[in-house]
Amino acid sequence: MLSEERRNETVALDGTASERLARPDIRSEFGLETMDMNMGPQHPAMHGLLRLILELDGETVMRCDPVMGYLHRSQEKIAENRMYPAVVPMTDRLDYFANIHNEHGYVLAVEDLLDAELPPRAEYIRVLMSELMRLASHIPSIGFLMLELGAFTPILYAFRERERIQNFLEAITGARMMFHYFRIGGVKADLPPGILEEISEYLDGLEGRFQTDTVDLVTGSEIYVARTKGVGRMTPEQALDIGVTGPPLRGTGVDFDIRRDYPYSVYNELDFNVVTDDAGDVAASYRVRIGEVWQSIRIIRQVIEKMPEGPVMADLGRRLRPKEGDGFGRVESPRGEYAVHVVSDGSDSAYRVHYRDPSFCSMQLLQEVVPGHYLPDIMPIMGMIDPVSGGWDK
Amino acid sequence: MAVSMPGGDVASRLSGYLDGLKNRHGLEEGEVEGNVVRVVVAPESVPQVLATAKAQLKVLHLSFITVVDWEGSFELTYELLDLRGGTVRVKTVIEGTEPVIGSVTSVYPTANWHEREAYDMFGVAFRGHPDLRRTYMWQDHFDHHPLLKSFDISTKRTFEGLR
Amino acid sequence: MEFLNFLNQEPWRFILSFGVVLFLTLNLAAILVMGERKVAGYIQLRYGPNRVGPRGLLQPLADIIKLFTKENISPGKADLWIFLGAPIAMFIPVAAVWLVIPFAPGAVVADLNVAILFFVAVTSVGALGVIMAGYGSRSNFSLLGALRGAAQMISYEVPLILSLLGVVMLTGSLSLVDVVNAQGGGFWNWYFIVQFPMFIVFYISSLAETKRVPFDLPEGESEIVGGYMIEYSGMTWALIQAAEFAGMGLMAGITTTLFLGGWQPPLPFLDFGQFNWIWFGIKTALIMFTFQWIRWSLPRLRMDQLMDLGWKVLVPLTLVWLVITAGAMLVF
Amino acid sequence: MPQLGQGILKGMSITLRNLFKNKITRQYPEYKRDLPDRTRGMLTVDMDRCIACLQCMRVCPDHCISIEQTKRDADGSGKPKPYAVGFVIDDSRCMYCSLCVEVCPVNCIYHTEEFEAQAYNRLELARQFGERPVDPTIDPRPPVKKKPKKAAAKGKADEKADGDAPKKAPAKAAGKSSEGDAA
Repeated sequence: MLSEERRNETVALDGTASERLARPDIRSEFGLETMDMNMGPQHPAMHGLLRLILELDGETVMRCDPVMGYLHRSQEKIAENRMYPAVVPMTDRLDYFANIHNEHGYVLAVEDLLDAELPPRAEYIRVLMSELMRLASHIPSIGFLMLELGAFTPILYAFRERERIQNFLEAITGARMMFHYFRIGGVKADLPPGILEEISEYLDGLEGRFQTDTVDLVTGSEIYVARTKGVGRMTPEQALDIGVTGPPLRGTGVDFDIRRDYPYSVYNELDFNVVTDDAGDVAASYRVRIGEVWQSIRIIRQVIEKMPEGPVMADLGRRLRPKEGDGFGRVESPRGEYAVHVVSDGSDSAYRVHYRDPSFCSMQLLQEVVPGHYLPDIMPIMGMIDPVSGGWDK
Repeated sequence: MAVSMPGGDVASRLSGYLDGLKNRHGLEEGEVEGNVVRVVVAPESVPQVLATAKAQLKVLHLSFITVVDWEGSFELTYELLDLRGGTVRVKTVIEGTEPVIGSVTSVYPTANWHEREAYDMFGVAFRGHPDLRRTYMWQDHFDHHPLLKSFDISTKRTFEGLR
Repeated sequence: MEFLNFLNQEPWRFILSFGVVLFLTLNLAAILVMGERKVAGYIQLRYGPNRVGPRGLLQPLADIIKLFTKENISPGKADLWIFLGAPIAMFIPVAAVWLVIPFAPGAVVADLNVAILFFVAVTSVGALGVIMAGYGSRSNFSLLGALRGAAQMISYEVPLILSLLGVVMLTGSLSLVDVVNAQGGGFWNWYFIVQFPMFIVFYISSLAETKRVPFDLPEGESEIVGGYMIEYSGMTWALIQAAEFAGMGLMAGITTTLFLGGWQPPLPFLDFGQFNWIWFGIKTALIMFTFQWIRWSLPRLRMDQLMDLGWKVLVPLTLVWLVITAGAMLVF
Repeated sequence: MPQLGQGILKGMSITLRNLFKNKITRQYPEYKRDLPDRTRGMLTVDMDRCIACLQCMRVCPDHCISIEQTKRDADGSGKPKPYAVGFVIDDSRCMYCSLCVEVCPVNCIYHTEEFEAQAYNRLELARQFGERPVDPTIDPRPPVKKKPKKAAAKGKADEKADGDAPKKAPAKAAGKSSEGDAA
């Protein structure tokens, strides 16, 4: 159905966007014009509120210019005006599909300032929560991709899994989405009794359901292959230059995972593989995501096995007044490298908080990679980075 | 894989980075703290230092750029990762209230949006940036830079009129 | 009885039956929307509409009331005549083709001897409606949708017509009544067995003609958000939807008539005489279910892949199979 | 062509199988699932236990709690103690972060399992608990932030130390809110 040569003709691998578009210019010869088109901010496939200014030559995109800020809440300013513990619930609102990772990055940064020593059980609970959250983010992301390719069903199967994971998260934290579970110096409360058995029982069923309802239904389909293979292809150098992290970067073959290379919590005590692929296109990044789902399940099993006993909260005193200086926290969120930089001036609240959100940085690839593709290819390319509006707009 | 990853021991690699930067540029401060090489440089030499880090020392990934408004001066932090446990943190301080610094987009193209964000939020002008527009705020009719300390926020309840 | 005989006279019979067919078509659209939502719900492990009436069966009625009472908004710079004419131009051809389909022995509104030609000619008017809708709306999205729709519908006319020719050659007639009569005597006489590749090609082309997933590029929810019908609302939108769903029913009916024996029962002893329309209904409903099943299982293709499929796979396949059919007819 | 649609047919067989499976939708208003013990629903206050320490009001990031405090000899011990005559929780601002619950020394403010907060008017979402209603439109005085003269150590002027104070006059509801404690 799809000829590989033709894709290669249309989307040359190397060179910048403008070079790729430098083909015999029939437009000026015949006096034809391009069409400007506004996609968004109210658009069903824009992962929230994003506006793309497109220049179209027929169906081919000549220029793509993302305009952000429709969901900007100035979280960094809010964080400057609140005491340290009160910022944690606000970080939940950043990347609202991977809230736990946002909290984790922030509390790591503040604990870096405080030189806090955490009890081991708190660290294991944090890893457990992070990996559950990664499952709850990766599985629907495949559904989102299919939704944008026109198939509505996989996302509902994916959300069935996310709902069940959210039930666990709700039992542990008390909320379904805005968890506010990680605290500076530990976690809010110990795990409820019996939850670990329930999770491991659930994971047994999840493996089978994920294999049939997502992997087989989605990735086996010829139309899925035709729509994703060769689309949004990047070389590793290009991906690093653009600043892409996470599954799209690992999809290009760069073997980089914060969990292994910049270990935080207890990830260096756990055994997992970093999944990579070398095609560098949308299909590759989704192969990486599917691989990471299996790895997350593996990590959760290990965590359940190794879960130590003990307190879940370090005693850091009632009022947090970190020393002056810089604190850094860096975690591997489902979308890539999520980093927090907290500058303290010794008072109750941070002097400056900076969030490095993976959605924001990866979105630069829209400018670089999309030109030269067809209009419908924008959706899988956006699905490749799987951005979240709350993340890129802070 | 076309990108070669740095190998070997983290500690020796980090001291290699520090020596590499020290030999080529005049650093105001430079030390290794844990897994981080922390260097402080003059604002004029930031693009050259980062170019050295990228080209000679193969530190491939620019993580983020933080701007801190110290009311009277601006502190910029460039966080570079070598993807294998090492971090190079380049700090610089720009005196004055209208900061100007050279852009590093030609070295690390990913800095494009980070610098746009810094310009939007702090008014830091990046010399040589290809496309210095605001990222979040309105393009027109908005002359403020909201993360400056001089930009007051109102804690007033917003929907009072609607009640 | 005399009155019935009077109604059976020619102008009255035609007008009456046309009215009935139009009524059925409109109702069919409403019922199909309901069916679509129910199938979607069940495939997606949910219930679908179940609040209005018993098990949600009155949902179409509620939809119609809602659509009638909605305001009909048109864009400020729309070309109003073209904009408002488009839904009609899309609906009338679909309704007209129903006139030539035999529902049961002797139950056909107009037994044209060129019914297949009539079907081909009239359905291609549907593309005009799409272009009118897209052009009249004066919106970038709808223009793109209209261009896609025009390219797709005109391209897929070719394999559609070519795949009909096999049946025409076997029957030796362009009349649908003849086609159905030729398939009598059990399901092994239906044309989908001897013309299986043609059946597949016709099925795929009819999916593309009715703009269903995986060929719903003119609508393209995720990129051009509804395509040519993006600016429509209220009853004009409802009429476009009715045309879409009636077109889907029509294609299912034509597929049934041409390849699945029309009203012919699958086994000879199941012949119900005048009530053979039951068989027609069952087969059409099954085909429509497969349309919906595909709709909720597959993603959509891209424009270049769609054209590749049409021109590089389907058209050569039909041509080859036509030659094979002709050769086989010469031999046997 | 390596495959002739086997993947598509496999996917379609999966959807067909799911067509006949049990549905997983819960019909919400008729069926309500059991919420876990830790559910953070709407807040409620046990006014008998409240000692009007104002800690919840100060810790609340959204300033959704307003307390009107007087001295009253409520337990007949002859010694007037702080007493909350007015206590309002504005659910239109609350984000259910549970910070107030954790800070409360007498556990008098706690989450319920109630989550269906709906009203025709934003004002109706402000729930009054005390014997006297408090005007929820007036902001309780937010914690005043005092920047230590840290900037001076770096040699920079820090004139904005008090500039963060709200421009609005401190609300009478929080008249006793002490700047010293908050900072």
